[in-house]
Amino acid sequence: MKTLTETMRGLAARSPWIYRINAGSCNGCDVECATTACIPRYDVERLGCQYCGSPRHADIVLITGPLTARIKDDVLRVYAEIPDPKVTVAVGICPISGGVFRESYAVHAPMDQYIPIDVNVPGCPPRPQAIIEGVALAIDIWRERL
Amino acid sequence: MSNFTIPVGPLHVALEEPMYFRVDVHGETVANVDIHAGHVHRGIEYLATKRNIFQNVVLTERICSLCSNSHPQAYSMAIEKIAGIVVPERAEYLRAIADEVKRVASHLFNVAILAHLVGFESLFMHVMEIRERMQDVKESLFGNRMDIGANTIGGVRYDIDAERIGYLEQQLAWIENALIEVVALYRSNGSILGRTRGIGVLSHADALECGTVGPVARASGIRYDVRVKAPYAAYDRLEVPVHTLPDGDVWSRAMVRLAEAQTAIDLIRQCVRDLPDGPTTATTERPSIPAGEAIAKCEAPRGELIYYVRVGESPKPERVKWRVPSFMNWDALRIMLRQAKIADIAIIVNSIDPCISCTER
Amino acid sequence: MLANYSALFAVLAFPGGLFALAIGLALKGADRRLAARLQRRVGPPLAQPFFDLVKLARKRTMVPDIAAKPVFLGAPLIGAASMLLAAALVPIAGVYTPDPALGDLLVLLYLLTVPAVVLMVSGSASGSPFGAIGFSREMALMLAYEGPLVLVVAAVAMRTGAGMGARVSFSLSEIVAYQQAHGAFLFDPMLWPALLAFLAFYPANLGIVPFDIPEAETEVLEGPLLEYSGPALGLFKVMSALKAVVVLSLGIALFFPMAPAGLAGLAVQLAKLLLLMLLGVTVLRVSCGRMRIDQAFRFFLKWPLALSLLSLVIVSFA
Amino acid sequence: MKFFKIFARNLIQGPSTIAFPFAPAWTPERLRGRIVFDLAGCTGCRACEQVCAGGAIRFDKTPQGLRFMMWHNTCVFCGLCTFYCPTKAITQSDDWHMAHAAAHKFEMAIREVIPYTTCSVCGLKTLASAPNPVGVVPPFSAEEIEQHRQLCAGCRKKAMAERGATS
Amino acid sequence: MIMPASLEMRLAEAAASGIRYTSETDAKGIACAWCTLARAEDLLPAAALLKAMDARLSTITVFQPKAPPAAAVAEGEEAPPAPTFLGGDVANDGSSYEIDYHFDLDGDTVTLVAHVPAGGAVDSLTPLFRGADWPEREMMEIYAVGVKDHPDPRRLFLDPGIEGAVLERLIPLSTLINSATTKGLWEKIMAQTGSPT
Repeated sequence: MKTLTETMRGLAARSPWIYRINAGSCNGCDVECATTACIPRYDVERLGCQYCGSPRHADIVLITGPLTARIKDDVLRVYAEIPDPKVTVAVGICPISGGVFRESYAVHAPMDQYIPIDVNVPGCPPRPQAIIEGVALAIDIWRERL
Repeated sequence: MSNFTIPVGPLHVALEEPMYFRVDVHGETVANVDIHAGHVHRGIEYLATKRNIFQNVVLTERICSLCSNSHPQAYSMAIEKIAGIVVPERAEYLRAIADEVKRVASHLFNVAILAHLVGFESLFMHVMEIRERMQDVKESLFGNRMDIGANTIGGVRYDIDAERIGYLEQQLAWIENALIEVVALYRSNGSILGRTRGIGVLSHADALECGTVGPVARASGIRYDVRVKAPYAAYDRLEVPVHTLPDGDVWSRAMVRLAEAQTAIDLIRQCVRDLPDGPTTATTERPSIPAGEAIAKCEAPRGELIYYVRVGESPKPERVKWRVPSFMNWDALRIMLRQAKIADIAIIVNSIDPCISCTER
Repeated sequence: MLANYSALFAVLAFPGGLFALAIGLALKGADRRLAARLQRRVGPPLAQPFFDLVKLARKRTMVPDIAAKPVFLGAPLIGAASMLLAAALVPIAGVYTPDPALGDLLVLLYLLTVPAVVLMVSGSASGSPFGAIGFSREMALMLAYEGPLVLVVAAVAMRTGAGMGARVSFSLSEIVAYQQAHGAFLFDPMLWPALLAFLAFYPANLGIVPFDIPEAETEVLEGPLLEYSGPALGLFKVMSALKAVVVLSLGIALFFPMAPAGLAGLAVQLAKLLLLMLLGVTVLRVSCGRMRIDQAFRFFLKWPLALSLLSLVIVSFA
Repeated sequence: MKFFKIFARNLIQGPSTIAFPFAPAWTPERLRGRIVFDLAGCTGCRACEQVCAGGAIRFDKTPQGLRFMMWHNTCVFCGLCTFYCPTKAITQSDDWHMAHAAAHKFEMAIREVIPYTTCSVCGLKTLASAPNPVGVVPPFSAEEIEQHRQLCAGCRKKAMAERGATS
Repeated sequence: MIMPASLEMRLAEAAASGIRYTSETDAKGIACAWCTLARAEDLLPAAALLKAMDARLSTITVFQPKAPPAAAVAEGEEAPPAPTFLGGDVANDGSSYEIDYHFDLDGDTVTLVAHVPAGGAVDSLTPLFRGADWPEREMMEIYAVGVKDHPDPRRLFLDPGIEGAVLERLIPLSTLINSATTKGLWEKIMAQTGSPT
């Protein structure tokens, strides 16, 4: 019985769906996330990833941006809508530490004060390969939680 | 047919960036649009007065990663004006190259997103793959795919040698061929034409009234391009054609962008051909900047970008203010969205190539 | 003829139920794989839709606070069940003839509208404005494509009826049998307009580009499915996989049911399904963009309706 | 119908997908990645700290010497530190493999101390930092650099002048 | 691209209370003119003149210029009157606002400069230039300067949770509510990177 559960978990882990939250990013990480998720050269679909339009379908969340004051509540609300188990990846240095925007009156970085972050992908912006690396790390974590 | 209000955004899959509209609809038709801004407001104007003049070169680059070359360029130009620094000629050409490389990538991104919004995923991927070649160029020449870090006060931070020029020309030739095919597709494809012709029209008069700039203005027949009207860098020595179209619809804006991407390739070639020898920066050390104020303008991919910088006695500027092209084009959106269909909202919004992170700073 | 299947077995195991689901998922996998190749990508493994289902089964179903819970959760169940039943109604030439007790073509037509209705109901039950827009679009689109479908079916039924000496025949088994005896309708010029109308109908019914308007991700964020998660979303995936099998099998039964008997017949049926899926669905959906709802509505009123009507008129005067 | 030509070409050419993460990825030579700090080359002029927009570089005095710290999680990889570093003691490698579990967030740092030494001429407490050999003719040998490292700023200036070097 | 030579004269006519006009042309032939108005009331007529010349409003910059250093006052002498902008009635004391209206004249730039005392207000340019709407709204939220008769004086970018006039206040860095201070970060890095050196 245990092996069956294990097998099912293994199969399920091959279907990580990705959702992207832009928490006030400068576009850089955001465009790179879109590039990673959508274009043939990086084709994350071969890893079973699918880009979804609704937070309710998501398994892996890519967060970009330094969490601006105006977007904070929306981000927290959307994050809560994502069903468990989920894994969160902070893409770029803004969500990790605030980057160049740290100490602005309108910025609430770092993100991990409000949302549990599992994987960090530093870079400004990180290249798509680095984002894939982060997603691969996230899938490993996610498999354990599934 | 019922009336109701739908929220578009702030976190919406069709919008690259968080923005928020409250759209009152009557059935499938838009009755009224209220724009709520500020989701990407990071207080950068405040931060710019807390960082020193040199840190600001990098800070301004992070205002937006799609126009990330134009910001430090205009900022550096303003500082150079204040300090009376003369940029070496080679650096002026290298600045133009960096500008045009970014323009190709930025325009292709916007045109690709248009295909994505129309639901034409194959075309989206096809155009993004072409853009990816330009990303490779950026990564190979500058070391980063988005924030290329080409500019510094007094010149540029990168140089190209014969080997890199060879690589650049090889990539340009490939992209040029691919673009010819893409332009033909956007001209003739039924799905694209059916969803973009006659949609989101901005008349010439409205475009003038709103003070629109960049491809949005040029697609409505306004012949204004900073590279021609107020040349900077090497543009006074280059031949820059200005592309305009009369109709002012979504399709025209896409076609103007595609034409400009093709022109940009030609401009890079002109720069490489005429590239003079010499230093790439006025000084290798950090120059001292006296007190003063200056205005500088440049043509970002989305249109005219203007910087005002005022420096006092301290190493930190007293005031840095900039206005990005999207800031002016936003207002025109309200006109374009009048009587639009719900299905077209995202397409019309995308057609001004909105740069929220630029606009809200 | 293996006519003595118990109806329950037909609905739950073969040719409906597990069998249809497996075929449906495999077809979806093949569709995604080919689409990827056409777009210069590697694409997911063939079993990806199956992995997705397993994953969804392990996730939590969240019900929005403002949703009507029983309707919200009941709707996908009804949708999946209706398609299970529908899959048992379509004959496979040489392999399977449905029990007349299960119902005929008219029942199948009704069942085929259920998924659309389910999407409408769930869209409005979720309480999201996008669900509501999805609702109205689904309704408009259904109004547009149901008419031509009924006319297509009527034309085929009349053609069969006329051939068999009756006025009309709404029995799919008879339609299949008639074609096996007298040649496929695919080669009957009188029914060519109807065939064209059917080719316009099924992408709309399957909700693929250019007719995925109610679920358009970039416009209404997947519309009715926006609020669904976990097993409930999985049921929608099941429904959609089964529907693909039902609609494509219906097309085969209506226009080209020719096949040998026994296992070879089953193989031929699968090959036909795969071909239809790849050529009709995949190539279509990757080679164009989405229509606007008003464009789609006008398109259906103009072409498929006229074509199916034309066939009907020709058949009834022939 | 132009698109079918593209499809045919795509099928013939095969996927353009890169093998990463199952095989190494292409990295351009100039890629601005992980920061590399060469302690021996640093003069402690703090130019990098002053131009760093992300506040990723910090110098502070400790009893042992001048401490250099750099944190990759707030570094924008702009390269301004390298550009303005007079001795190129701070450079950027092409290493972009920096994704890490969030628990290791604060370990993504560089921490080095330029130790204090006693000036071998005047006995003053001074930083054992690199002399600035830029433009010195003839160039310094490794031995000379090591000797100059043991001098305070004033004595080094004198020694350089005696050597007839201009810097 | 060539700025009319008569611009200074025409601006002086339009702005009745007087102007100070400077203009420079850079190496590439692009002109940049600054026209400081003695009184902010002259703003609308001056802007109307530019509008008639088909100028486009590029943007508006507002800031508080630093006061010039106070002149040393000899004992027994009366302190000189506080300095004002262009001899007008707005004190150059570090709290008044300078508002720069940047116009584009077919590639050239003309800037109208108006001064407003602390707590003062300036006329809205929206009747002349539709595009003045957002810059003026932004001006009101980042400084405590008013705009008379603005059609839509709501906040533009600032979240309601942030106190207004952000560029004016000495912000007790949001760092107080938010652990992102650079100092705090370095302490954590030190704690996690091992030995205390």
